[in-house]
Amino acid sequence: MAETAIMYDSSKCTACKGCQVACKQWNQLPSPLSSELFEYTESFQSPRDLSSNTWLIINFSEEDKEIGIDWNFMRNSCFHCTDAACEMACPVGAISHKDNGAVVIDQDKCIGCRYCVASCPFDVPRWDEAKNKTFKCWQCFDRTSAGREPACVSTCPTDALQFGDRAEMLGLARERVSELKAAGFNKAEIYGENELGGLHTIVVAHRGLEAHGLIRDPKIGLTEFWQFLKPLGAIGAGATVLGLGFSYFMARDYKRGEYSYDEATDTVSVKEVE
Amino acid sequence: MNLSRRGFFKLTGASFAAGALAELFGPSNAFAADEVPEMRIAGATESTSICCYCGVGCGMVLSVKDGELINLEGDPDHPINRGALCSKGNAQFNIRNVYDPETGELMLNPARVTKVKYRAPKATEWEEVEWDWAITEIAKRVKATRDANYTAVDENGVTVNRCEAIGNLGGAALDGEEGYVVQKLARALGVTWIEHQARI
Amino acid sequence: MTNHWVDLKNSDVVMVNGSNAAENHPVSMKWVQEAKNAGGKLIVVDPRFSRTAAIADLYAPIRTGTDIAFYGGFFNYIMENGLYHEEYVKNYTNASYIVKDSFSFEDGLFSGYDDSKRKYDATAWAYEVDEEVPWDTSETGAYSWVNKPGTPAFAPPVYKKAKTDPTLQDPRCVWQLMKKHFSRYTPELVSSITGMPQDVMLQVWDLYGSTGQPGKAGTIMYAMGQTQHTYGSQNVRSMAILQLLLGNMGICGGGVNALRGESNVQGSTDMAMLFHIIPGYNPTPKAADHPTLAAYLEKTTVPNGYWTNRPKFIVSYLKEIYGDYATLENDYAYDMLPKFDGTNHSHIAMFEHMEAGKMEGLFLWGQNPAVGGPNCSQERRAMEKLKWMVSIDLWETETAIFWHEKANVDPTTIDTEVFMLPAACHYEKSGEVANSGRWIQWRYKAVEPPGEAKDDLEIASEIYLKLKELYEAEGGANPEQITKLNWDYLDADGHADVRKVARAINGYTVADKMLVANFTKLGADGTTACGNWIYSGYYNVEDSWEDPSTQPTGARDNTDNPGDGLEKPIGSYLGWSFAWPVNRRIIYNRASADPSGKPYNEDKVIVAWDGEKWLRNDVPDFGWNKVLPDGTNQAIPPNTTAFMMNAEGVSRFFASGNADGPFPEHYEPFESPVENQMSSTQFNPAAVVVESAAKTRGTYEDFPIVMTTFRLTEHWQTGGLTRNLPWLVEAMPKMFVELSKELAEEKGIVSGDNVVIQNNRGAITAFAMVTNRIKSLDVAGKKIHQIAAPWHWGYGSTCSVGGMANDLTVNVGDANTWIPEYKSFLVDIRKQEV
Amino acid sequence: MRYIQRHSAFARGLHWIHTIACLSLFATGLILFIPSVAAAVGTATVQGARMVHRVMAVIFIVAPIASMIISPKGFVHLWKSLFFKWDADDKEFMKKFFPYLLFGAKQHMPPQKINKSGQGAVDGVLIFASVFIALTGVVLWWPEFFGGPTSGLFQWSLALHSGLMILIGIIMLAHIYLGAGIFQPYKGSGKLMFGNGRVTESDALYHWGHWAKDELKKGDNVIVE
Repeated sequence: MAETAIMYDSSKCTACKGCQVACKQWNQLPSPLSSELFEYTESFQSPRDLSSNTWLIINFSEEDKEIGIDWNFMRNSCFHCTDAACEMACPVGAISHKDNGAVVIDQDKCIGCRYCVASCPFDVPRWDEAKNKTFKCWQCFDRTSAGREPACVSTCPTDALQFGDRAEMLGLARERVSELKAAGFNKAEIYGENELGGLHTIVVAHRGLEAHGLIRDPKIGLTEFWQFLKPLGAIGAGATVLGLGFSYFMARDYKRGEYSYDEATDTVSVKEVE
Repeated sequence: MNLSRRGFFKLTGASFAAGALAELFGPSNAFAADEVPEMRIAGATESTSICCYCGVGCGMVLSVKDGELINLEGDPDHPINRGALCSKGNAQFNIRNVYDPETGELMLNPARVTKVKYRAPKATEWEEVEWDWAITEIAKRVKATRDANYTAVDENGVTVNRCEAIGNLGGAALDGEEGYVVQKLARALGVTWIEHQARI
Repeated sequence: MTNHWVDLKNSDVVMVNGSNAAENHPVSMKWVQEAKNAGGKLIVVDPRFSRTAAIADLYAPIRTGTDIAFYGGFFNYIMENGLYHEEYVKNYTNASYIVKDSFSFEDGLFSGYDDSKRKYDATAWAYEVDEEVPWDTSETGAYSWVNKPGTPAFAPPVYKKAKTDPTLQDPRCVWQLMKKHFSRYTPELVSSITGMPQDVMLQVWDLYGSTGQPGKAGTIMYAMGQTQHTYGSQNVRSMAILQLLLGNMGICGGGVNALRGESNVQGSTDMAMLFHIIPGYNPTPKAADHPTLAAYLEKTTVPNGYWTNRPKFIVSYLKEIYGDYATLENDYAYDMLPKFDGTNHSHIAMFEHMEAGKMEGLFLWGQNPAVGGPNCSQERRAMEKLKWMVSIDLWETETAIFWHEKANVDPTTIDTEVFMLPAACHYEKSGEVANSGRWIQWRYKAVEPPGEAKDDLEIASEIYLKLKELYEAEGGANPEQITKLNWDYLDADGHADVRKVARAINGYTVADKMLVANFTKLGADGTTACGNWIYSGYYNVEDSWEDPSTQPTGARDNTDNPGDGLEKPIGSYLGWSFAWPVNRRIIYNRASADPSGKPYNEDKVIVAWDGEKWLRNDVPDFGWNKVLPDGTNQAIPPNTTAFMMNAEGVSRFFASGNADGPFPEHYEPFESPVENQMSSTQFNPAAVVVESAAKTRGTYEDFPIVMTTFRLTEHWQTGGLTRNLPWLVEAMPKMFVELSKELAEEKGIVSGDNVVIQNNRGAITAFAMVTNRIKSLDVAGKKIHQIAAPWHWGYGSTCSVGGMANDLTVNVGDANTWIPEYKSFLVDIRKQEV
Repeated sequence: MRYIQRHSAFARGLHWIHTIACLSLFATGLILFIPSVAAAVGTATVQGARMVHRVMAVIFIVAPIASMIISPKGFVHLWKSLFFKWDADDKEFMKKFFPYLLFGAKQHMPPQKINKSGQGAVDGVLIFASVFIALTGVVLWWPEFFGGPTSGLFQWSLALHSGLMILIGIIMLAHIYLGAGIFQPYKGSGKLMFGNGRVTESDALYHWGHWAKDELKKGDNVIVE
């Protein structure tokens, strides 16, 4: 299977949240049933953040202008990194890359350790305390395997979300960025082409990465460091075992003499053993 | 050679004999086979409908298994929405079913009214009643009101055949045929106070 | 919509004014985006910066309720700068018509005004008559059907043809009158009224004005931001005038497009669930004007144009509702139709009537006035006067529980009996809905209703059958009105069958009960029955009548093919469902081509005359084909009758049918922060103010903040269908009010505070959302603050409850439609004391 | 035969407990450290292992703290024994230790005090590592009290916990090799902690020459059988 990607074009997004709800619909994710469990977020962004039952939200941010504002939207969900920190961090192999680039948590294997939660530079995976499992977008791997678009993409009214061959999506994104620049959006740029080995969610950020809340040059950071300990540990342990084995081999026939002490003379005598 | 780090890990991993040690050098791809999950709507009965919210008239496809709605999404063949739906459109599923936040199980939206209810004068709560009783009682009330407040001929001698004491509100959420029948029924009662959402 | 959703893609400039398409009609943006992809521009004019504005090329803030000033200035700008489409204006509008000199205008008032009645006498606004043309009812005449046996007797109307001056120079011609009227709307004055910065305003006018070039298309997407004013109809008139000036009506990517807010509000209007019309946009009989069928036909039949056929539609309608009981002898049971007294029976008036204790019972078919009505706390109080109420709904709406302590009332003081009947939702039943583009689409039942719920059709039928039984057994007031009603809708088990209703609406021949092809087959002689002529043709395949998917309404051919002889399709999708009338997608489409039939835009052809015949990408909306007595077709060569629903055959800049004047004129809202700068007539002189509204009118001194209401993508109307859905509540959980940073600072409010918004009608609380999406404007030298809140919240949900914005809105209506002025009123706001 | 009582029953018990805790912590930790092991044993076992890891972690932390409380004298004794000034013998010992270990113990080793010169250093490292592995473990167990799993503290803890595991694991390997007497010159050492806690005169003199002499002279802990 060729590598595929979702492309999000912020300049076409109307923040209707169709994707946000379609994600819940398809993935059968509940929302609370009682008013006390909802909070006022002081923004159109609601819920405030991703959760184990919300794998995609639209982020809203505002910048004041003389007439109107710049209202910047961003699709907040998993980027499906090529160098996926979560996958590296997962101690039980529950997170895997699919051939098309989707990064998927196998819920049967997940043990809820939250190492992926800790490692993700985008703060995407979310742990559910009751289930003791971690959840995130899986790019609707069931749908894409059957030749369909992810639920968020197929429901997008304005084609702000598209899905297809990753190279093709990058091509569209490049084309769109030059269109936007020509139309006066000087800060328009692509996100996801090379970040973390290449993301499988490509973003056209028409007002620039910062305006849309994207992390410029994201790093895996510590995850990589402590992943590095694994081979180090293996080498260290291997070297120790080898060294001790050598020591054992060399001293295998060693016979120690019988020591005794005479307090009176304060002398230690050794009787060799045959 | 353009190897991503992931590819690199794979290669170095593969160069070791299979076994736990290899795992220390990379993520666990070797143990996560690309199993293709079956779509949960496989084998469901599908039918089409039109969204109940705004006037765009988006098409949608509903999937039903064992007599219960299990999925609702935009109709990809529909020339207006081509598979798209907004947040409300997608949430139409919730009009009937929700997922229990505790168990994740599919269940009927607890806010749906599924029983006939009656509120007596001065009562503080509803009581549940039978359909037949309610229809009969409603018809009796309509008849009493109509018979007591009927104008057959107005002050100018014009036959007007109207009853000004009954109002009929609503209809924008009904199907066209229902709307036709509801206003037909109202007019046959002599009702002149017929209004719906288009006015407001 | 004169056009339809897909057609938005054909626009060069889309102006969203008084709507918020991205939030309230999100999928419409698919087609706006298509237009943008092709180089089109999007303009948003709105008091608040919406999600539509977020992707607009140009955003222009405006003070709520000042659209006519904006349009008036725009007309002036167009006429002064020659931006109009001259050929179009001359041929397809009444610009050249001469108006009688009894018409005049002075200081905000048109001639013919009666102050005591707050009413105009529109006869002062008539055209000069050139010639009187009677109907030709001879055997070979166009109106020979009048003499067919079975046709009720009536005196055919006489068409008074107007004088014209094709040079547009006569000072009494519409064009000159219009120029004079709108010359008063200078950019400076308009900016001072609307608060729209002049440079932004001129950018909008230049950009949208560019569509006046032949071949260019501009479309207007509007909704309640235009209609919910005391001059809402004149706002709509203004948009029509604008589109006619620029030649944007009847073309691809043009039109005046009302974005309907409910899935079937178009359909329920078509079905006349309103006091003033009966199905098919025919007027409701009035006692004084229409005592007999003859009087009705004489008064309502338009003397020229397509509405000359009205008698055919009326007789067929009567034959449907009273079936065999309707005969020529009893005037086709005309008397069984209730005649109202001609007074305002609209929503506002209904609740005044209720408040006065004159209404005993109320049926609610999925409507929730306790939240949705203007000044809705008054409406809730009025409900307490009812003896009984029947609420047919999916949810316990605020209206259904208006007596409950949740509504903050004492139930033990309320005597109203309430019946709550559980209804099926839209996918738990079958039937048709008409979208905003008039596409009549079939919905199929997917699942059985839950519990004891039933569909509304069955509920209505059960109530009818029980009433019929009671009246047959006991008699009562005029029992025949009920017992003789044609109720031929039942299946073998006695349940209502929606397909049988569809047959009745489509129409059929009385003798052999065969579905008619469309309304051209209807007669005034009692041989046909048809519930709603404009729908005729949507369900017309007799052989497979039991299968809706084989009917035009169920058609699912989604290919976009060009018509015979044409190269490019235009997105008509004629094979998908059925659009009324006769599957026409863009109405007035004759105007897309010049008088000789040559399309203004060769790339987007709707109709084109090739010298012998009309090439068609849509169903033509004009006389294009004649069926000869021998059954063959004969093409009708081009003429300039582009608007056949008007007696003139052309469109109207000057329209005498409005209660509040033939030209739009700016008046201030009922509650306004400023004096009218256009004239000393502050408020629409023809708008009727009911007593309860007059009592609660607020002043700028007491309530210095202008408030408007809006809707959200995540919620819908009064919230029954959204505040009970957890996914949507999560996406927008709480009631809030938007206020600017400047105002928030003045009032010491920060986002997240609970605030109280108050006026003489009520006080509500909401969370503060401090944002510069809404800002103060400079109006008449004053700084005017505006705030805005959604009106989706109420007290009747377990998931989300909140303050009702309509507790604050005014119950004053438009002079023509009585639509309440929800969109502009005065309030004050303060932080809630803890 | 003369024996010296080197470890009390209490110390031996504590060692037993810690042995079990350490080994199970290591084994269960390894399951999480090597994904394929987790995959091989299955999710249920992994979750079981995590539970065991936590129970053992509690024992691992509580046991030494409890012993401090129960036997403060022993603790002080132990603590003091870690700190002593290196004399010439100690320096020589450390110089000769690795050649001794690797080349068949052919070196003559200078006599030692109660703790061998390297032991203090290793024990110091071990105590330090243990304290930190325990602290980071607490962070990993209850991240919500420390800013959640996305906090830097959690990530550092994860890294440290893993690194310390490797360190402690290597020390543990060496300790088992020597302590259990797999290394032939150390034969019989196992009995010290897992037997009756006595060391023969000969072994004592071999390992801890100065200490053995002192003890034999004092005679308090000398048992003659």
